[in-house]
Amino acid sequence: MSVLLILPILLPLISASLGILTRQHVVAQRWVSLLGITTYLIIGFVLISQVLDQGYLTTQVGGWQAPYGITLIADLLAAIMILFTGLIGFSVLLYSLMSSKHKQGDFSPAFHPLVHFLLMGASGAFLTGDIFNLYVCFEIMLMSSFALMTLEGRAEQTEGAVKYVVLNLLSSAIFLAGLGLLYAKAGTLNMADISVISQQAVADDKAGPIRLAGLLFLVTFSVKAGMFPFFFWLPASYHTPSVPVSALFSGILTKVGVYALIRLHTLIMPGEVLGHKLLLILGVSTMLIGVFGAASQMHIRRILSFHIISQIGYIVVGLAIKTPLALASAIFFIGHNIIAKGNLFLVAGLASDSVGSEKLHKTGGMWKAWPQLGLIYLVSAFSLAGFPPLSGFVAKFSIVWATVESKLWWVMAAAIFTGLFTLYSMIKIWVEVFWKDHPDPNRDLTVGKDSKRLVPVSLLALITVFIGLAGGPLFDICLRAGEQLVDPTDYILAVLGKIK
Amino acid sequence: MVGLVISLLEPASKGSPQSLNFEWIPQLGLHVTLRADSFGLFIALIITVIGAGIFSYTSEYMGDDSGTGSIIGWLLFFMASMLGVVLADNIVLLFVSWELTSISSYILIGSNHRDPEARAGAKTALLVTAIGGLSLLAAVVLLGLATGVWNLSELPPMHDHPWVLSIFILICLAAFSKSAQWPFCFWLPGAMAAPTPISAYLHSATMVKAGVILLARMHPILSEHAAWTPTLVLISSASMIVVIFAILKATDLKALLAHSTVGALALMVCLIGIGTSYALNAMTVFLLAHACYKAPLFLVAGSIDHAVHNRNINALGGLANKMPYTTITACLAGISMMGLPPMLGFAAKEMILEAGLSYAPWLIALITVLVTAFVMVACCVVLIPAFGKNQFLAKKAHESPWSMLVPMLLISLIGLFSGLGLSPLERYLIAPAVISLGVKPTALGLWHGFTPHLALSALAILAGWLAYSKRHVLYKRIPILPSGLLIHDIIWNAVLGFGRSLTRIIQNGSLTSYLGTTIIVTCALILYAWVQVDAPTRPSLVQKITLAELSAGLLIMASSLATAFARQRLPAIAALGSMGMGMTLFFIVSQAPDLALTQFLVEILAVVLLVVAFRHLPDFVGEPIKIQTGRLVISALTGLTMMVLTLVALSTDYGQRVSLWHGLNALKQGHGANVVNVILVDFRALDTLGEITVLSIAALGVGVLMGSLKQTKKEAT
Amino acid sequence: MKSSPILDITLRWLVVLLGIVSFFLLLRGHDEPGGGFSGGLLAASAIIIVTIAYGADAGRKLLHFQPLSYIAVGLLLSVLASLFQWDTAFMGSLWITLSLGFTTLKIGTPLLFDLGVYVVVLGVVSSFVLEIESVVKTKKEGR
Amino acid sequence: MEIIMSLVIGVCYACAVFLLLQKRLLQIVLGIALLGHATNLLIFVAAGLHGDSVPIIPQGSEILALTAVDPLPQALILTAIVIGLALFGFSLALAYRCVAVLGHDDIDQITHTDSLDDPVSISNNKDS
Repeated sequence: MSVLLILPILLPLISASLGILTRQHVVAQRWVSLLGITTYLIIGFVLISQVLDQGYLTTQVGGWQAPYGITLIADLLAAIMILFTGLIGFSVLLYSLMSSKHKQGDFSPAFHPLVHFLLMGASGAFLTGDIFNLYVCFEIMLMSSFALMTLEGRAEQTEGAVKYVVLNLLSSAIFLAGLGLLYAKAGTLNMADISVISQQAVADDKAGPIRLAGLLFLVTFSVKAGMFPFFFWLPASYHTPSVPVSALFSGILTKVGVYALIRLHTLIMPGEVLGHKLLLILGVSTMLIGVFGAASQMHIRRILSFHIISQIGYIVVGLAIKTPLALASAIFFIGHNIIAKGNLFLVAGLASDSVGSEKLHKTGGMWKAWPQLGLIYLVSAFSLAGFPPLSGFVAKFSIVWATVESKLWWVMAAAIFTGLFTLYSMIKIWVEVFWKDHPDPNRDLTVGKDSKRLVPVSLLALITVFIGLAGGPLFDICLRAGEQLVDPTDYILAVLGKIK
Repeated sequence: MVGLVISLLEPASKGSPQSLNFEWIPQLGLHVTLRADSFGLFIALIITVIGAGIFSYTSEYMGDDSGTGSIIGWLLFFMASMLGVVLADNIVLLFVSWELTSISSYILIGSNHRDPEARAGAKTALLVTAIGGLSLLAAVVLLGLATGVWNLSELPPMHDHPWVLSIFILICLAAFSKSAQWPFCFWLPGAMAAPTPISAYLHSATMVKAGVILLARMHPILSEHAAWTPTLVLISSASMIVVIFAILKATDLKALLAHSTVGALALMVCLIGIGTSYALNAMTVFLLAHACYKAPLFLVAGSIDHAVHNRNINALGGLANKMPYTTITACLAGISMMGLPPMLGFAAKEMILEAGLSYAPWLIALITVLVTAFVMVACCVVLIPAFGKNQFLAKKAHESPWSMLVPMLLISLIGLFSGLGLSPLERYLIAPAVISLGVKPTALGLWHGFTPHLALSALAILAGWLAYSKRHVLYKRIPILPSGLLIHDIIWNAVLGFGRSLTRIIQNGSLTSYLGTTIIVTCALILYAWVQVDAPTRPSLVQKITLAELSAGLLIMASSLATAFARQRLPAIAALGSMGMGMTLFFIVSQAPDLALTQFLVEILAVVLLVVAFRHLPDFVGEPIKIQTGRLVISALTGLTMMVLTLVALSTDYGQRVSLWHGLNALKQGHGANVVNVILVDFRALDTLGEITVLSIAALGVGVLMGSLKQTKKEAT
Repeated sequence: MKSSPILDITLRWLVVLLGIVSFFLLLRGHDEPGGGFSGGLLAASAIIIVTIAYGADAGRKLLHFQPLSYIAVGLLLSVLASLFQWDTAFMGSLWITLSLGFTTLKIGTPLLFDLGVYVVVLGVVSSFVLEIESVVKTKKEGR
Repeated sequence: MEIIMSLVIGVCYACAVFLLLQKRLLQIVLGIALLGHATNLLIFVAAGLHGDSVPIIPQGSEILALTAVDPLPQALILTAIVIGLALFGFSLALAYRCVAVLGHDDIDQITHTDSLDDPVSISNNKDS
């Protein structure tokens, strides 16, 4: 089984290295990239089927027994994350390969290697069972996202990147400080091992230092996830890179942060080590402030960026409630969000290519010019707003369910309020970009039409519909993942082979 | 479709409704459960029959516009979701269909999307119904979790559950917003920007009735709660009052009809609120009657609009000759609306008056006035365009084609025939439908003898006629009420404005403030937690201090201060370099040769890079320290926090170190004596692989930033 | 910069010396302080010195291949080193002891891995310096 | 020793944060470098300064002496130093790029991407 766990990390690394080697041969590089991502996606499917079969897959890197070496472990959550990462990565690469810009060599030769490095970092973060390795994977991801963000070197990208880089480096430093504290106290880096120790510490009433370390991690992961009050870097930068990069970021980066939060809250610091009230309050404020921000913007990708924040809030609320059902809904939400939000970014890119701007007062007329795109936008947007029968409905519905089950009325009210405003900004984009006439009546909107690029976009839209329609079995998987998370005993057993 | 519905009627009326069931998301109570009970089928029949007429009308009305196909598609989509609303047994499925009607109606209202008014109307309609939809979502979850039952047909009556009031309020919000009741009644006139046949279908015959249907469905479950009757009756009365004023003010044919629709819906809500079996009977009959007269009237308005491109009642007139069949339709439907025999509308009106009479006298007065208003509306629609004095528009007029006329005529004839043939109607449709709502059916009849309510209705008709003839006088006298739309806009704008200012404060563009916030919050969290939890520090720990260690520490401290307060770049870089040397020294004295070596080499490289690059960075003159109080405070706070953390880390640990194992096995299994290196390349080689990956990416990134990895179309100039 | 013969000769020897020492650091790293990273840094400092003395082109010439190629090859080397024990454990190590008569030499996959690290570090650091230096140069010429 | 070192760490962090909050990008880059040093120091000190020999197994011995310094934090810090170098190199390049494209490195003027009311388009300025 070791192969299956290592491949999602190794394969992108190899693709990226080959991509660097072939940087002067555009065609070769593109084939390497496509082949790499396709294989990655296939591995994602195999991985999840195996995990569904066996519950946990583990491998000790180098054959060194846990907790002395580094453990790779895939539970259902990790497998789901890998699969969705593969899906969005595949679509994004397809999108950029099919863009006509690409043919003109407008893309940097570093694009494909960097995307694969990003995938490598993300997969590493999902699969690793070691907290220092998690840090390293974060850095891989961060570094490649830095480079991707500034790929075109435009002024606004540089401005955005400055904020993005500095704030994320600060969070990395906080992470490292937490690691130092944790290792000093617990003497181990293996997350399962830490879980055992911190449970023991809670039982002995000596958990104070671990709580502090946990808080440092909480801050770090909240920065990465884009949570209030640490999200500043996200709206400042996410709309600046090229469209595929934005889509990739929205799909992967913040989700890795959320993933780490889930691990922190369920595994590393289980029980009430971190006050769940704190997380709940942060989640709700994130939700509301994000959606307010989105409602205030008049620029397609800025609106979408703020929505990322607000939806992170939903996920965090699910995590804070921490019943199997709530966790399942959080996981479902992550999956749904990766697909729907990524697709919206891509659609926004196609639309703005045609209308020539992303500022809402300079757009219009797309519904007439390109109805297929409009339909795809509608599917993704209504999915994001949580309308049935699309994926977002299941996600929102289950979150509301979880809040009702735990009798958290104010959270439910906030979730519903957020839903309303999400809808508001989705139809704002719809009205301004698709329905209203283009402010310049002479502009030929069919110029930017590039039917080939509809392929990845429709693929993602179909997935959104599919996730909604096949919600039953998929939610079942998420529920199982949630149950795995609520009780980490089996996870610890799978890593350590025993319970100390 | 119609045939299918009719075929389902038979078993339903015998009390064994057909149902269909398969799982969707069983974990969340969501099964696709359709149950064709008689009430559902009764509405489904209305939906499909009128729908068929509308489809035929629409395809002609829209002409060869390229959008016609997609509009028919959306109409079909809408019809399907509406059928879902009425036939769903599973409450989650009910919600799903409910939301689907919102989406499809949004697109349909906005069909003329190049018109800003249509866009605004569609937006308002969607947002208001979305409030209802979200309330329904909450209500459904509450209902399901409270009872554990997800099927309407199995839900027990609730009156003592603690959640029942919240459920009731949420259901009311949903129903009132969908059915355009006060205070949500403002969206319906705005939605009239839709093409007329769509208005006819959505906003008179079907979608707006969804709220009424929901209330009717909830009647057996919630009506025993004390708030049921007063709430519904009061809200519907408020809606009626608003409607009466609005009708007197309106001049647009469609707006008139829209307002009267709100009134009709208010009547239905009121009847459900009264909740006696007689009232529910009346509601059912009225629902049918309303569908049969309001849809044709809308279509008539559409035909007139189609013919003369004007809908203002003050500009129309004399169309009776040019458009005879349209006039006939208008008369048939108008008579039904006025509640004159022998139309179905008459029977319905009589029943309503009787039901109202049994409840409260003030209510009956209100209803009478409302009926008066209906009469007036009907007169306006029927008489003015047909026989009015303003005839100059009529010259261009032409009769609508048959494909538009036939559906109009047929639907209005249904009103006539069902008025004449009440008993088969009762036997096959009304009675079973009423029974499936859980109440006893009442015998229907056109003629009940000379009763008080007959007198009332005569009075109402007279008053209506009077009001119609004096409408110009009334028009001037009526005060303008604050429009709900205005209030809606004010609230939205206030919330959005709040959001904007909040965003402006939080996302203010200043990196310094972002960093400051992040740091302050982190420190505050840590310090708070430190005070709260039991995190021992061990300040008394003593080890001997060698001079070398001390000087390394002091060097680090001094150079970091020097870096921070250097006012020019060159000293700052030099200070940073000396900081690195201090670190190296510290590592040497602390028995970490590998670290010392690496730190030393890295430091040299860093300084070289800085020196090479700094020629390009503008020099800076640091700001005077005096004005930096805020920054100093934040820095001091951070320093304090990190000191505390270090001291916490130094307190007793949990007595385990995995590195012991590393020390034991480095040589035996790792074949190396330098334990640090063995950890790096063997025990934790994956970290190192990651680390060199980060380095490689950084090289790529620097290449990108420096421009060597950019292939722009033109060579960089 | 004007080249002087003394500088030329000194630098040439320095570069050779740095190369040898860096390789030595790499090899002994497993038992004593050193290793791929410090080795690579030291090797790169040779490139740095040449670059500063004679400009980016000389540095490039000394490297012979482009820095990015070094990086890719180094990464692939490390990956390769980690695949020797593919069937049992990823990154499992494999050691062979060669007897050379006068001494025994331990060769293992971790050493290969460290070599990969060395090559990557060399490539990255040279790339940093070369990139910055060449930009500086074009700027100067542009003025 | 520990107390002195914790003081040193505190001062380092304070200086780093002070630099981060300054106006010039170069100062911020220096702050990042300082932050890295401070964090490495924290890890090292937190893991304990008790140990009186280097973490290298002496010739002839099979195992590391129990009194040796903990090797694992050193390995972690080594990794952190390297990653820090990568980040430092990148931020330096970013600072350079910023000056090249925007013509200044004043943090207070870098507000175009996220201020709400900024209609001034800087997106037309495609490249330097």
